[in-house]
Amino acid sequence: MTENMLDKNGIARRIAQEVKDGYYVNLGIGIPTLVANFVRDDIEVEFQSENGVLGMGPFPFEGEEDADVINAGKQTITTLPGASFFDSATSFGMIRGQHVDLTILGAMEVSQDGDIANWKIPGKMVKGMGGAMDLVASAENIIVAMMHTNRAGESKLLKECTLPLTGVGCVKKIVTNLAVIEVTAKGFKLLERAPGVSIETIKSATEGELIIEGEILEMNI
Amino acid sequence: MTENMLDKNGIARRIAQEVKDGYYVNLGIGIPTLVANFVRDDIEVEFQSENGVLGMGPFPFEGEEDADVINAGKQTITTLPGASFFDSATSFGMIRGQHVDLTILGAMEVSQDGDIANWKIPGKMVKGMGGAMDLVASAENIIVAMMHTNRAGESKLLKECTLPLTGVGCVKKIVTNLAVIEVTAKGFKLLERAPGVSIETIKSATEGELIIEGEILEMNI
Amino acid sequence: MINKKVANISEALKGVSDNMTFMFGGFGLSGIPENAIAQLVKLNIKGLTCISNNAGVDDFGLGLLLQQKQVKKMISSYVGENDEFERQMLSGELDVELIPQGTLAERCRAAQSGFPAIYTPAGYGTEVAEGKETREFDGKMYVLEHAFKADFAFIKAWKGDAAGNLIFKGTARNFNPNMCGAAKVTVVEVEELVPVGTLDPNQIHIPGIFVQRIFQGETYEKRIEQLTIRQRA
Amino acid sequence: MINKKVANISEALKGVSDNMTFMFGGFGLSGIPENAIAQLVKLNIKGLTCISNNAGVDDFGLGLLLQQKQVKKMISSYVGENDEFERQMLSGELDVELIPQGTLAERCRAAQSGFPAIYTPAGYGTEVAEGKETREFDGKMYVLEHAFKADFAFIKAWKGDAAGNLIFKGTARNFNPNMCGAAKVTVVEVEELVPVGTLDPNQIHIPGIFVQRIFQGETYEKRIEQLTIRQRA
Repeated sequence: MTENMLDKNGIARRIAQEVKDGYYVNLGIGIPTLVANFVRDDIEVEFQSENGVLGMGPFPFEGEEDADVINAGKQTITTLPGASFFDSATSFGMIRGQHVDLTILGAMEVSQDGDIANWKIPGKMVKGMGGAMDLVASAENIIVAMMHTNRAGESKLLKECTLPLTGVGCVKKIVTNLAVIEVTAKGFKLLERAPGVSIETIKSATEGELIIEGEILEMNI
Repeated sequence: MTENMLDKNGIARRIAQEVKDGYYVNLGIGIPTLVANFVRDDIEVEFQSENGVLGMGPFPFEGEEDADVINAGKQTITTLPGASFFDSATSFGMIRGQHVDLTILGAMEVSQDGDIANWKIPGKMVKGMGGAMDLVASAENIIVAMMHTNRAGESKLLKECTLPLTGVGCVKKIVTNLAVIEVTAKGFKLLERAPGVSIETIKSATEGELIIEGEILEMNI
Repeated sequence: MINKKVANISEALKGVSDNMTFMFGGFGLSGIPENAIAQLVKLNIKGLTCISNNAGVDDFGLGLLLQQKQVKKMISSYVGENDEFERQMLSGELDVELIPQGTLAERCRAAQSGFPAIYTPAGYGTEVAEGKETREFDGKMYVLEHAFKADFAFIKAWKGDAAGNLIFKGTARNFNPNMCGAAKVTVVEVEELVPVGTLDPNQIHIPGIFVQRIFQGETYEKRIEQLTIRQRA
Repeated sequence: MINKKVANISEALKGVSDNMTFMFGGFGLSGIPENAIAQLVKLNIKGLTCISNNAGVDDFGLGLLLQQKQVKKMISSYVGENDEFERQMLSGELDVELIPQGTLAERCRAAQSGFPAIYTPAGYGTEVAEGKETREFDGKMYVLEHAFKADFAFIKAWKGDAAGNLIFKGTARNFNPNMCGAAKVTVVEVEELVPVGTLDPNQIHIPGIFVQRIFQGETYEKRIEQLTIRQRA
C-alpha cells in the first residue's frame, strides 16, 4: 500500500481528540486502551474500568504491580489521586445510569444502522461479551475503534452485521485506519480521511452505504 | 380489672422469649423497642434498624449521644462491637432479602387472615408507613406487639381490618396484654393466656374467630 | 481528576427554579443537607416537589420550606413529626404521596443505576399498590415501581474531596448515597472537604462520578430529634 | 455478636454436594476464593453449575474444577483465557450460558436483596434476549432478567471478623460483595481474620448479616493474569 493508513496508535491518537475535558471514559481492550496515552495533558479526564475502578493511572513500574489492582483486560494498573474502587453492581450502575460520558471499544462488524458485533463468531470464537453489551446498550456516546477491513480484506462497515450482535443502533462514530465516520440515519457519513488515504480507497473498503458530502479533509493528527 | 393484664413491659418480656440464638431482629417503635431489654443474656442476637445500622446497643450515657447515630425512632443509640452502618437501599435489601430473621412491630388492627393495619387512620392520623410495608411484605417471621383492645375498648383482633392495610396475610403471631395468639388458616388460635386472665376475657376481647383447643396455659414470664 | 468543587453555596445551587423536583438525603434530621435547605429558603423558590424520607420538624429541616409554602408536593415514607405539614396536608394545600421506605430507597437507586423500574413486594394488597401493575413471581406478589426523575439531589456527606468522592458517618448515611447521581444534578455538602488523595480509594462510599458539585457547609446544627439516654449505674 | 467463624475449611464447605449451583466471586484471577476452590477440587463433587464472571485459566481458578470435569454448566460473561474450557464447550461436554457482565452482577444483587427480577437494557436485540420478555420504558427497550438461585456463594474478602463483616481490597472486590447473601449459604474466606470491634463500622463493605461462614484462608497465590508494567524513565 502506498497510502498512509493509520496503525493502531494512529487510530488511538485520533480518538483521543474526541475525549473532552471533564469526561469519564471507559476504554475497551485493544486499541481503545491505547487512547489513554494520547489524551491532551491540559484536560481532566478519568478512566473507568468495569471491574471496579475509577481514576486509573499508568501501568505500574516493575515490582510495584498488585494482583488486587487490575483493569478489565486483567492487566496490572495503578490509580491516581482521587481514584476509587467499587463492586461490579455499582460499576455497571455507573455505566447503565449514563454517568460514564464516553465508551470506546473495538468491533468485528458495525452496520450502517449503528449495530455492533464484537463478542462471538459462531463455531469459532466464543469468549463472551464481558461488559460490552451493558456498555453499548447504555452509553450515550460510543466510539468504535477498529481496522476498516478484516484480515481477509473484507469490509467491517456493513449494510447489516452478519455476526451475532452485541447491541442495536448504538454506535455513533467509528475511527478506523482509513477514516472517521459518523453513523447517521442515512448510513455511514465520511467525516475525515486518514492522511494520504483517498476517498476511493475508503469507498472500496466500505460495504455499507457511504455518504460523502462536501470536502472531506484529512485527519489532523 | 381484677385480672393481671400485662403492661407494655410484660408484652415485651413475653415476646423476648421468641427471640432465638443467632437471630437478626428488627424492632419497631413502641413496645417492640422494649423487647431488647428482656432478651436472654446467654444468646447472641443482633438488632437491625432500617435507617442503616446493624448491631445496636443500649441508649448512650448523657453527653455521649451522637446526632449521626440514631435508630428508626430517631432516638440516639450506641453500637456494639461488630456493628456496621449502611445506606437505606442496603438496609431494605437485608429486609426484602429475608436476611432479618424476626420482625416485631406494633399494629392498630390485625385480621384473622394475618392482614395488618398500622399506618393510617383516614382523616385523622396520617404519619406514613415508614419501613413497615417493606418489613411485613418481606419478613418470614412477624410478631405483632399490641394491646388486645383500643382505647375505646374495641377489639384489635378482627375478622377483617377496617383501616387501610399495611400488608396482607403476613402476621404469624400476636402477643397482647391478654394472650399469645397464632394466626392460622382457620383463624386466631389461642396459645397462652396472660397470668390470671381468663379465656372468657380473651374471647370477649377478640372480634375475629378465636380457636381454643386443649388446655390453654398461662404465659411463663 | 475532574474538579467538582464550587466556590460557594450560590454556585452550588445554580439553576434551581420554581416547580422543580428535588431529592433530599437524610433520615429524620440526621444527615440532612442543612446548608442547601437554608439556601433554598433564602431563594424562596416555589411549587417544589420534594422526595425525602421525612419532612423535617416545624422549625428545622424541610419544615423550613413548608413554613414558607415552597412545597407543592412531598413524596415521603413518614411525616409524623411536623404539625405544619399535617395542617397543610389536611387542608389540601400540600399534595402528599406516602410510599414505603424501601421503595423510596430503591426508586432512588434505580434512577442512579439506570433501571427504569423495579418489582418490590412492599405495599402489595394495600392502597399503595392501587392503580399500579402487580405481578407474581414464584408464588409471591410484587408491585412495579418506577425510577424517580428529579432535577437536583441535595446530599449531606461527612467528608469529601474535590473529585466528588464521599464518605458518610453513622446512620447519617441513610438515603444520601442512594440519591447521588439519581437526579440530573447532584449537589453535595460536606462537613469537611479534604485534599484529593487523602481518602483511601477502598473506603469511598460514593465515587465522584455520581456527583456534580461539592462544597463544605458553613455550619451544621445537627439537631437531635429524640435525645434518649440511659442513666449511669 | 453472632459468630460466623468456622474451625476449618471442611466445616466451611459442609453441605456441598453434587449437582448444586455455586456462585464464585472474582474477576479474572483477582479476588477469587482460592481456598474454597482447592477444597472443591479435593472433594471432587460433580455436576456443578457455576456462576462466575470468568472461568479461570487452565491450571488455576475455576480451571481446576474444569480439569476434573466437575462442572456441568458455566454461567459467565467472559471465558476467553481457558483452552480446556473451550475444548469442553465445543465438544458439548460443558453447557455454557454467556450473559452480560452487568446483568450477572445485578442478578446476584437481586438475589441478595429480594428482587425477583430486573429490567436491563443490556442484550436487547441480541441472542441474549432470545426467549426473554422485553419491554419498553420511556422509549427504550429492556430485557427482563431473573434473580439467580444458588446453593452456595464462595467469596474472597481482604479482611473480615467473626461477625462476618467484610472489607475488600482494590479491584479484588468486583462481584464478591454482590454475591454475599445471594445464595442459601455464603462462605467467605479472608486473608486476615481480625478481632471483632477492630473494623470501623463506617467502613464495612458487607455487614455480617449477609454471611453464614467465615474463615481465614491458608494460602493465597494471587496469580497475576496479565502482568503489565512500564519502564522507568
